[in-house]
Amino acid sequence: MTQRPQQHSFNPYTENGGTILAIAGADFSVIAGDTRQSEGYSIQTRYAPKVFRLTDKAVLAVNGFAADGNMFVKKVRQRLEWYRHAHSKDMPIRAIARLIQTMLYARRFFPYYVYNILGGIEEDGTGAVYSFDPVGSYEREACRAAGAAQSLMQPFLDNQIYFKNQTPAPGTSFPQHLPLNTVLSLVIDSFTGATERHIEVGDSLEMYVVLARESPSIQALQNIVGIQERTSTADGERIFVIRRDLKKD
Amino acid sequence: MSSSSIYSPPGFDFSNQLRNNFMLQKGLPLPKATSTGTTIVGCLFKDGIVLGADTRATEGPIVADKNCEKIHYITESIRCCGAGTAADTEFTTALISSNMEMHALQTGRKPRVVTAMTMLKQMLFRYQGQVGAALVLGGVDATGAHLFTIHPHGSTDKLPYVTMGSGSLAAMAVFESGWKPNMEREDALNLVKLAIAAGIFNDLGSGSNIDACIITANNTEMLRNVEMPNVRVQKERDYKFRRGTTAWKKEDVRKLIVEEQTLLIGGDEMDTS
Amino acid sequence: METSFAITGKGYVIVAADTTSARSIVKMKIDEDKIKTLSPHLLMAYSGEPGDTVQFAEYVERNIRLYQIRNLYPLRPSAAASWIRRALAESLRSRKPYSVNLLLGGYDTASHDPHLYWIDYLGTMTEVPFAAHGYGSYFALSLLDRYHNPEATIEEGLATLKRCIDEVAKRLVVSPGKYKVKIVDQDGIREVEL
Amino acid sequence: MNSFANRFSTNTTQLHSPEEDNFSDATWGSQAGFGNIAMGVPTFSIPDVADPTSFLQLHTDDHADPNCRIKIQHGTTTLAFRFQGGVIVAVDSRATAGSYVASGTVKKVIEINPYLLGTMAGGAADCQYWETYLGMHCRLHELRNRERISVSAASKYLSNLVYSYKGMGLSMGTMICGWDKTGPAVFYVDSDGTRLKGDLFSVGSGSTFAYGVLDQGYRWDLTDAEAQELGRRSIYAAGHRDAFSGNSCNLYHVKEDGWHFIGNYDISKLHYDGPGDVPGAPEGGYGYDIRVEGLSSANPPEAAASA
Amino acid sequence: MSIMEYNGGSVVAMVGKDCVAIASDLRLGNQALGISSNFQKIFPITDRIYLGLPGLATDVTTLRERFRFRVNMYTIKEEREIEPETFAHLVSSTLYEHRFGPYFVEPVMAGLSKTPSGGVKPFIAATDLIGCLNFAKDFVVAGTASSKLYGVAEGLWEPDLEAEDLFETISQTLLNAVDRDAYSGWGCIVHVITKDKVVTRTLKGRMD
Amino acid sequence: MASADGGAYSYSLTVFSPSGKLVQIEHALAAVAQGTTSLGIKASNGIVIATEKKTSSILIDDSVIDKVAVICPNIGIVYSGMGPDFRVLITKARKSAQAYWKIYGEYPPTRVLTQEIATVMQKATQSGGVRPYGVSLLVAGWDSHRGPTLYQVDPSGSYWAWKASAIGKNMLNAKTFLEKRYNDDISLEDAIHTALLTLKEGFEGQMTEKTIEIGVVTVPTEAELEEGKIGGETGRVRPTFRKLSEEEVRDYLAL
Repeated sequence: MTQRPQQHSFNPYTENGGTILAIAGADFSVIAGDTRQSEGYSIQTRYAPKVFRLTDKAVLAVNGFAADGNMFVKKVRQRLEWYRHAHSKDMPIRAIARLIQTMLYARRFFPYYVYNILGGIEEDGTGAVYSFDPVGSYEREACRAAGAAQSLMQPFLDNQIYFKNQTPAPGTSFPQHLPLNTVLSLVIDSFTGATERHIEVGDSLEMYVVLARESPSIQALQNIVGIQERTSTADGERIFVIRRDLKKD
Repeated sequence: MSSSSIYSPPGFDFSNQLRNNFMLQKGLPLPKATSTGTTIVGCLFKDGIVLGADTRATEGPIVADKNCEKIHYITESIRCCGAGTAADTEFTTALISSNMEMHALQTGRKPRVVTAMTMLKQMLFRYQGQVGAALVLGGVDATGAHLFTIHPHGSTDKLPYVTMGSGSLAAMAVFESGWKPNMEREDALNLVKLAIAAGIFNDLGSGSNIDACIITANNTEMLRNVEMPNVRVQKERDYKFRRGTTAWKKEDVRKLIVEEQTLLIGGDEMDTS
Repeated sequence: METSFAITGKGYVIVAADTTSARSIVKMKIDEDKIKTLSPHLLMAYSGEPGDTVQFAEYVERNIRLYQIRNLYPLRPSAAASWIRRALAESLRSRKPYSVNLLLGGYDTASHDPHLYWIDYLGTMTEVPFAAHGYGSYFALSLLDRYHNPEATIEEGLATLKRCIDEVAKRLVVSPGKYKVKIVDQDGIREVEL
Repeated sequence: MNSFANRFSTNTTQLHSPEEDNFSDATWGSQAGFGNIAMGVPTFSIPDVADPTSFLQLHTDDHADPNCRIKIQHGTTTLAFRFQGGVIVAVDSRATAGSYVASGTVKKVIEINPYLLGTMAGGAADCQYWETYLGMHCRLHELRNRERISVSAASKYLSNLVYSYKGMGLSMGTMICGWDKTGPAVFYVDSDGTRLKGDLFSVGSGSTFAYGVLDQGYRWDLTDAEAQELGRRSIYAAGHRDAFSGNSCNLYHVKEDGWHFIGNYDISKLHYDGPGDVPGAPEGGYGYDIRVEGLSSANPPEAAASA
Repeated sequence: MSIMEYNGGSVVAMVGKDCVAIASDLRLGNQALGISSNFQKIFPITDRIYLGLPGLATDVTTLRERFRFRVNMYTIKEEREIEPETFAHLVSSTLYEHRFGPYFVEPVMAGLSKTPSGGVKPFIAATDLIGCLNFAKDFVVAGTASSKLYGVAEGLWEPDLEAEDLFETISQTLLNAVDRDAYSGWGCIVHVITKDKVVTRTLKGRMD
Repeated sequence: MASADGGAYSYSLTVFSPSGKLVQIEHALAAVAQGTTSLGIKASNGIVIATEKKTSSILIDDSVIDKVAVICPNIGIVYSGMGPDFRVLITKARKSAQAYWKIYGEYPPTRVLTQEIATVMQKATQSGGVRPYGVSLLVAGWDSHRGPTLYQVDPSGSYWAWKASAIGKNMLNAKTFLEKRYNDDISLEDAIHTALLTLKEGFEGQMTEKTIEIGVVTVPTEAELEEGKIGGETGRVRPTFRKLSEEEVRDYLAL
């Protein structure tokens, strides 16, 4: 120990801004993130994806320290690859969530400075969102924002997704799940709103949509311009990417 | 009682400082004021000066004001762009503007840019950088067009083209490549717009719109929001709530008298003088 | 660990404060009265920095008295509370601020209702139905949320106070031994034994 | 490969990353997917600095420095008590990071197995991870010994585990609750290594508020309904007064046949309307202002009052 | 733990069609401990101006008294009601006077000003703790929940809302924002100021 | 304090004479009455203040003498009496106006500024070791509250609002003249002419643009008010008071 050179103010962490968001629907889930990567007042790049396709039914969004995030996604993908080789199937999302917990917790004393949100489709065909803290505590939710503008977006989503603090018109009730087109609109409005008020959010928006097998929600995606499909296998869950511009100031 | 005026004596009131130090000792750190990350610029051209500024004011990473005004009025033909602690730039320029107006009234002449510059630097130097104002001062007077930068500690520069604030490097890059002596008015304005745009798009502390101000010997043109490159797109959804959405417990209505009818008895108008 | 409580009830305020004077790890005194009578219908329990407390309490006491002598009538509780708060807030801007927490209980003989003000060393003031200062507040406030009754009789009020004192005795690491309890109502101020 | 790299690295010691070193075998074999849990006591990678603990503190402890980047969620009220009818476990569901309420739906009761519950206070990940890990070992215990592990043994196991990391920055304050041969049992275990057997505990930032209500209403011979009501009422009290507790109350009852989930109650609903139609609950809301609505401390003289 | 979070509290003000609204929570805390659920942070200055003062509670009370004094002096001396714009400057200069020992409040103002043609014009403004004015055309926020309020308001606010719609929008904005803020909440109060009346409503907000 | 012996009340400012007068103030008024005539007329859409600029010698460069002073963009003052006293008061008034601006972001209403000046003048009637100001002032201004208003302030510190008034030499004659000429719907243009005519009564010598000073308050139109400030929110208001240039005065005299 004493032989070791002294290291002063060793700081392997930085904050790269940006925000991620995931919303689960009845049979779909939407995982979105902006693509700005910044440090301090400077933009490092206007296109650094924060949302990554893991399998046909799981998408991982990472936010925080970009280098840690990229490394972490790489490692998760590696583990999923091994799993696929061992079991000739994709790991279910519930299992991926636990895997991510153990991987994060393995670095309890030297944490990955990343906030993860995992979105996708459960084995029972429902949409799922799992959110993680940097050392691996996790929770399944219907809607979660993380990153620089989480405190701007989350209360808005509480209001619009969970209908918090709203009383329904007499004799009616609020829907349990929102349709896909509504969710997509809310995601876009959340990000344009956050872009207005948070300096680290902007440039462009990348939304991944994961649809359950034969989901009727596909209707909502029909007329979206510039939508790309990222599905790798036939007749399973399907993944699409939608991109939108955000303000660049 | 004997004071003729309710205004307090001029200058700062330090009475809270003791208390705040006491609270600091109790382990409560002091909060930060709004600051303007800011890109502000100015350049000379053939007939005068063009000043430019972005319009974003930030509080940490949050945009506090999307369309604030950073080109401050000093006199009719002198204006001053401010970066740094927003309140300091606001009040410093207002103070100097007020002094300049007094000065102009007392001397009966149009005030000079150097006068404003000297007042500003003396004030900032007196406060040893505690008043966090970084300024670009420009104007035209009897001796011609002048452009200064004034740093928070009171040092000044006189240059043909200047930039300040967190976006100053981005803006300076534009000036360094594009500025030429004796430019035409339009070219100068465009260059300033480009410089501010460079700050807006490349510096996170700067954003929103472009303000510019063209000062020539006999005219000053304040171009508020001369470019608005960052208008928010139409929202996807309508967020109007059904009336009755919010549950409330108690209501209290205070009626204000809106129109008072005065009936005039016996005659024409009431004598109000 | 200084602790003080106050609760309002039907036409009265009960104010209780512990009676220990501590210095370092030593109890210097165990029967100190930390509740000042400011006027015939006004009580003030004080705690905080030793020295400051008594100095400030006496300063307040004398001034409230002076007001009464000058004007031939006492300050009403809300006016007294405002004055005391301001005295604290202004002292905070002086070179040596008073570091005193107060509970001010009074009975307004004009409107016939009891008033209780919670005031801290910064000059924060709010009117509340029950209040506590010190670590005891962390145990007592939830308890009072549960058991306090604004229309309780004095006996019921004292029983609720007893609950608070017992709870603090049970849970607080260094809990005060004895309390002084005073009541203000339309008949004035009196001390009671618990 | 690593050793090759190490020959050329100047001052870094070998990183013990379980993911890299130990998985090559595990992931290919039948243990695939279980991660480091299957490897016995897990290993952790440690930053290569002189003092890893202070390093961790520097970057994660949000009390010392509000600007530190990695915010570990804090704030909680949890309680558990033993009574004649078993064990009541009640928790709130709020997680805060600084002043931000990061989540209002946290499950702070960890269902270790059908007979054991653990509560969560302190670092969420620490509790989740180690109590899950504890669950594995309880199952192993059952397989080895053909009988359920006692609450005492389970809590001791957990205590020993976290004690071995003492001083490294783990943060955990948990109550292990269950029913074993000895009847209902509650153990308090924390990351300092404290382990206490007792009848009644409350842990977290709002625990004092919970105690205030709990102590006053607690008796050994409470009925099931009364006990559940007491648990609910105490969590409400803490949720109301403590800024870092709230959102909802999760209530569990451990009986001889294992634990039962009684319900999830919104704290705000408890305040205004009460828990609704459940045994033992009073009419109306728990909230002070709801309870005393219309009552007044004013005491006008008889004549004035009647006038 | 910033000093602004010591007592907690938040205020938001919004512009509607010929009306303005200002709303605050009602919590007074002592750090995490809630002390009072009826601590007013919004004060009427004139019939048509309301001032919200989130921040350190002692300064809230002190400044409230100070502004009341200054506005009363103004009213007496000038024999007229102070206009919102003028009041905003009074607030700003009062705070800047204490530039090097500030009061820890971030005032938010809402009011209706008279136009030269005799109509009313909505006016809102906010300042930071040393008095830098922010005249917004849509909404202003301050307090411990400010970042949350910015987010929700940016999503929910729309131009030209009628008084009743503005009430819903500002209420929903505030309620959802303070629910995500540990130091704000414990009930909310909303004032909607229109030409002929001020409607004040206490909301049924979360109490945790 | 100065000892007040016998009938020497007039030497001590702060002592009343047995008849209840402060004789120094009467003397000050006498000083005012010796000053050149100044007058002000409030018209339906503005105010004019005017004065005679008399120089004792043709050798004096009269271009640097200002008898009509701008206090702030909405208020101007003219005086009769002692020039140096006026100069001091103007400086104080300007400082007061700027202090007001720094607090409220707008210039003081005419009445408030008048009060400030009047307070300064009153103080000089009650303090030891000073003498009263030897001037009467006509303060003309516009503000959003009271519109155009014209005030007169006397050495005693008392002030009144006028529709039209005159001070200085010939003030009685001038006032009588104004009373005859004044009506409530007089326009600013007419008021300026009336002002010139009034001055002409008893004017010694030639009335030229060099010997007359005029200041006018113009009431802004609604559209101008809506337009607000010059140079955005932080800028200054459009002036409503201005002094007429020599050319303008010449044009008026020519008519």
